[in-house]
Amino acid sequence: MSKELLKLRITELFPEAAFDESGEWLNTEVPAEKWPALAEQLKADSHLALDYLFCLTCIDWKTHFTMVYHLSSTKFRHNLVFKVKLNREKPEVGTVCHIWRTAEFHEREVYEMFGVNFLHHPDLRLLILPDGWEGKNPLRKDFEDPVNMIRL
Amino acid sequence: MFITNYIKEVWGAVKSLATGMKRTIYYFTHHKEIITQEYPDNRDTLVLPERFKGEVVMPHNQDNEHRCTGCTACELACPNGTIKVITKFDLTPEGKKKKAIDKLVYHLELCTMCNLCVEACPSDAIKMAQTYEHSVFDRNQLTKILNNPGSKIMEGVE
Amino acid sequence: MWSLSHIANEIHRWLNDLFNPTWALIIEMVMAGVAVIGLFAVLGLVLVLMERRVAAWIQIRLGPNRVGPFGLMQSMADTLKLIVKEGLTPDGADKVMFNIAPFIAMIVAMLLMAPIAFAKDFQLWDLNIGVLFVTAVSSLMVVSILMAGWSSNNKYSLMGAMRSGAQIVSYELSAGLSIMTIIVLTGSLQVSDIIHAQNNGWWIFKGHFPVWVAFVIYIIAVTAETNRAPFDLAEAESELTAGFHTEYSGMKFALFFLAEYINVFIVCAIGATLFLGGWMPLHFGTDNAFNQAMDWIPSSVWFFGKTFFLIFLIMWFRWTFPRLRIDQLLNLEWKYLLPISMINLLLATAMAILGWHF
Amino acid sequence: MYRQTEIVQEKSPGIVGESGEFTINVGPQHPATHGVLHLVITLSGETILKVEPHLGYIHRSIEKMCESLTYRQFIYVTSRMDYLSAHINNHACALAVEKGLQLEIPPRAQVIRVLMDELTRVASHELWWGAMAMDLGAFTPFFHAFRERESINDIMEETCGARLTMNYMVPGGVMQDIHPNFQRRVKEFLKLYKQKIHEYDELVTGNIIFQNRMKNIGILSPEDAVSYGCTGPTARGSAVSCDIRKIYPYEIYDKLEFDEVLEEGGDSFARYMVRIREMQQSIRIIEQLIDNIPEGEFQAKTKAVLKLPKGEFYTRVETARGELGVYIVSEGGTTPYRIKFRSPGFSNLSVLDHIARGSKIGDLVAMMGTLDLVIPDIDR
Repeated sequence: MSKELLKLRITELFPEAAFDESGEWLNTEVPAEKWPALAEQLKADSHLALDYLFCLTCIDWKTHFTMVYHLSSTKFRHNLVFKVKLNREKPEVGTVCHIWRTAEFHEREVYEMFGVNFLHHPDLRLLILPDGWEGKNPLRKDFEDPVNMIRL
Repeated sequence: MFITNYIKEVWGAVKSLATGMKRTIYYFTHHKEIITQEYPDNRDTLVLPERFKGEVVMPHNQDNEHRCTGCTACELACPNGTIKVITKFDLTPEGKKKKAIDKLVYHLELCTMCNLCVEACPSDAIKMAQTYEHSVFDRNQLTKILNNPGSKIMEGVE
Repeated sequence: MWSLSHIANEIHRWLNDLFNPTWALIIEMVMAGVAVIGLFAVLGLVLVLMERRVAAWIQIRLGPNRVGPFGLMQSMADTLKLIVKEGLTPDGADKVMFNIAPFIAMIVAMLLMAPIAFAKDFQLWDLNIGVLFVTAVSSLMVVSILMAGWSSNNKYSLMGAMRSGAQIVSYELSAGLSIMTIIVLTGSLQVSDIIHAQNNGWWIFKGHFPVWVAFVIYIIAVTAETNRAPFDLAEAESELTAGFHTEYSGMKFALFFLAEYINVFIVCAIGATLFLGGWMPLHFGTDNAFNQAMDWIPSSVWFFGKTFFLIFLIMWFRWTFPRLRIDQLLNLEWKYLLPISMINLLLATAMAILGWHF
Repeated sequence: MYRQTEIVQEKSPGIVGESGEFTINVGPQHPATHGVLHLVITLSGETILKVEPHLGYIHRSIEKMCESLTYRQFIYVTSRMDYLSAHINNHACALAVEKGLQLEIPPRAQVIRVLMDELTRVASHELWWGAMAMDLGAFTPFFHAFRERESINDIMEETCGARLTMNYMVPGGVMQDIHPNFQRRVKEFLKLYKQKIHEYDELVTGNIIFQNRMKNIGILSPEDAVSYGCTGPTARGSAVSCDIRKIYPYEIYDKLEFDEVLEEGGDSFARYMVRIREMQQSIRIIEQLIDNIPEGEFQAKTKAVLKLPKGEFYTRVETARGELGVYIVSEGGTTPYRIKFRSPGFSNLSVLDHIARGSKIGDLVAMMGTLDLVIPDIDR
């Protein structure tokens, strides 16, 4: 499907979607509270069939966080990017790990690296960082580790 | 038939095991296939390829001259702070001040042999040496000064 | 002719000249004990070196070649290292059992030496139930492994020990049944009788099909019984790190290690005795030139040659095959080896009654 | 500040809990984990009830490090992620930077890159094959695999100057031209490989013990493979077509003749066969290219200081383990604002709990082996 058709389809599912076509793939911005419901539709929709979440990450923009979901369809081979803006003070978004199982690990990684709280996640614990790192989120831009960090 | 299948199964299993054993006995009896290199003994004959990245060195010619202008391109290119260029100002015969290196400090213990400094050098002053036995008992010995004492820049290198 | 039995008889006579018979017997027993311990040490060194060499050559490597000429002193160096190492006992371990277990493994291995005929008329104890004694005592090995596994207070050790228990108990059946084949053909449990019965040809040659099958089953079963790859589930290192001896170190580990090799030697010696005629030279028929030529080779050379051939076979298995899973291991025994060996025993019995063997 | 080892608290002080379940720690130092992977396994007897990975023993926060490195410098770090396919990681990063710069790569550089990628893939699968057999208790194949792998490493050493972490790809092409001996050495390797390939079947693939250990364990359905984000041979063993080289071709892969290897079944043996057959496909690609390296530049002209325009750049390549994604967020400076490496091992590991439940502990090593986990790739 071309970008235009994809756009139309997403607008049908979610009328207030904001698009950004500057990148290689179509970017769609979604409010945080609407995201889990839309995600479910994206996978179930027969025209989109976004069954493969190949990248889930977060970007710290100093003013806010952006969750980035890279989705792909193994049937139609189109790629779509969904972005969810989060409040930096209280980052919270619903989990998608019941839709795409791979999100379970990726969300745990984002949780510890950025401190984003995934609502209804079944097992939101530290995955990579050792115990006692709760609250210190290494990939945030304001994180400073006086011992291990090498500044060039 | 149960019995024929049973016998076939056993026969197939034995055959597959025998194939593997044939292969291993081949290697047991053919010592020419042995690929072990006896490392410390073959040190004299061991030749490393000329591109092998062992450590960064600065070649000097017979007059104790190098090609480094002290431009710090290598220092900037280095991803992990391995190279530190300490510059000084020499007086040229005409009485002008000229930038030159005092010391080119190289931390072998930090180096990842990525070759970026050699690529970045505009005057080919440094290159990768094919040394490989780097272990020492004291970490300080891994901090090296690449330019020889009393060396100066080669004529005509800008 | 110069032989081991000759030396033994000379010593016996000399001791009887010097002391009264009771003292002579006691001294002889002590000497035998010392000889067995010496043999243990030598076998341990030789077998470890042999295993490493076999492994290396199969794996296109050179193997130990630094210590001494051709690396012959390598196992000496290893032993020295193991002796010097600290023998740790874990805090949570059952200390008495933990420390006793390796010695039990050694004692079992020593007991098994008794009925083995190393050369013509050279045997510690030619008891009339020799083969039965071997099968009975070798099953005690599992006790030491279970003790080691339980007392270590380590879950890996315990799992290794439990696996080993299941494995040894089940594989004893088919090992016993394949030994039975030879006993049926010979009609005696005594080791010397079994060897003399092969005076006109080894059982593997004159026993036809049932003995071949029994031989293969015996080799498989004893490989499993001695916990060697591909049946080394008790110490499966990629699953249980080191199985029942995970917590052992230093000399206590070395004793387990040694006991494993001694056990391999013993089961191969029994196998050689039963199927390949023990010290009996290669004979075909009776009283011909070929037999006399073969008799020139000393009987101890025959015995050790056959034993080491079987040991090589077991090492060859180890460095070729992947490991089985625990349920497959038990499947192999109960679904394949046991039925086959039972039918085979029936065949052998029929053959013995009808006199079809040579 | 060094991290302390996590100690898993048991509910009951004894070895076995009240319900007969007990946990064991596999790793961080364990012969089967090939690195510092730590799995907490809940067992009932020999049967696995739950596998819980504890990661991070080799976490270096490469993503954070890259934020302070320039676009030329950050490539070398990625060799340390999946060190077995270091070339392909470097390639992914170089592609991402080139996508941002909109650079045209000379054809010679493209062919060299693909050749190196495929050699790396063969080398990686060789090591996997040896380690896989070793996990299952057969030690000999490990050394036999290393014989072939060494000859690839020698080729790498001659051309790139290093055996494992080459740092050969640079934005715009490759760092140096291929060595004059390169073609001859590769052809020698191909000859050696073809002489020895049948041994793999004799020693391992055809072996009845091996087949029994591998078949019908760790079954992963195609739906689960997609849902868990499995890629590479792990997913292709479940007949999920996911080869990036075929679906979203980069460099010259669209002009090459090779098959995407798919196996039905989804068990460990299918994943094993995918890798074995994939090696042959890589050999096929090398054979097509080795005599057809076009003349020309090996590196495009680039500025000394690279600056990516503001925007987001995502590239996907197929490493030996699956899909590697490099996501660069640029603010227009000389260093990336944020980099995310979507590593294949991370997603492939997450499926372990799902496929391991209910099987024996001996199967766990067989499953971990066929997932082909490289721990630095998971932790990054």
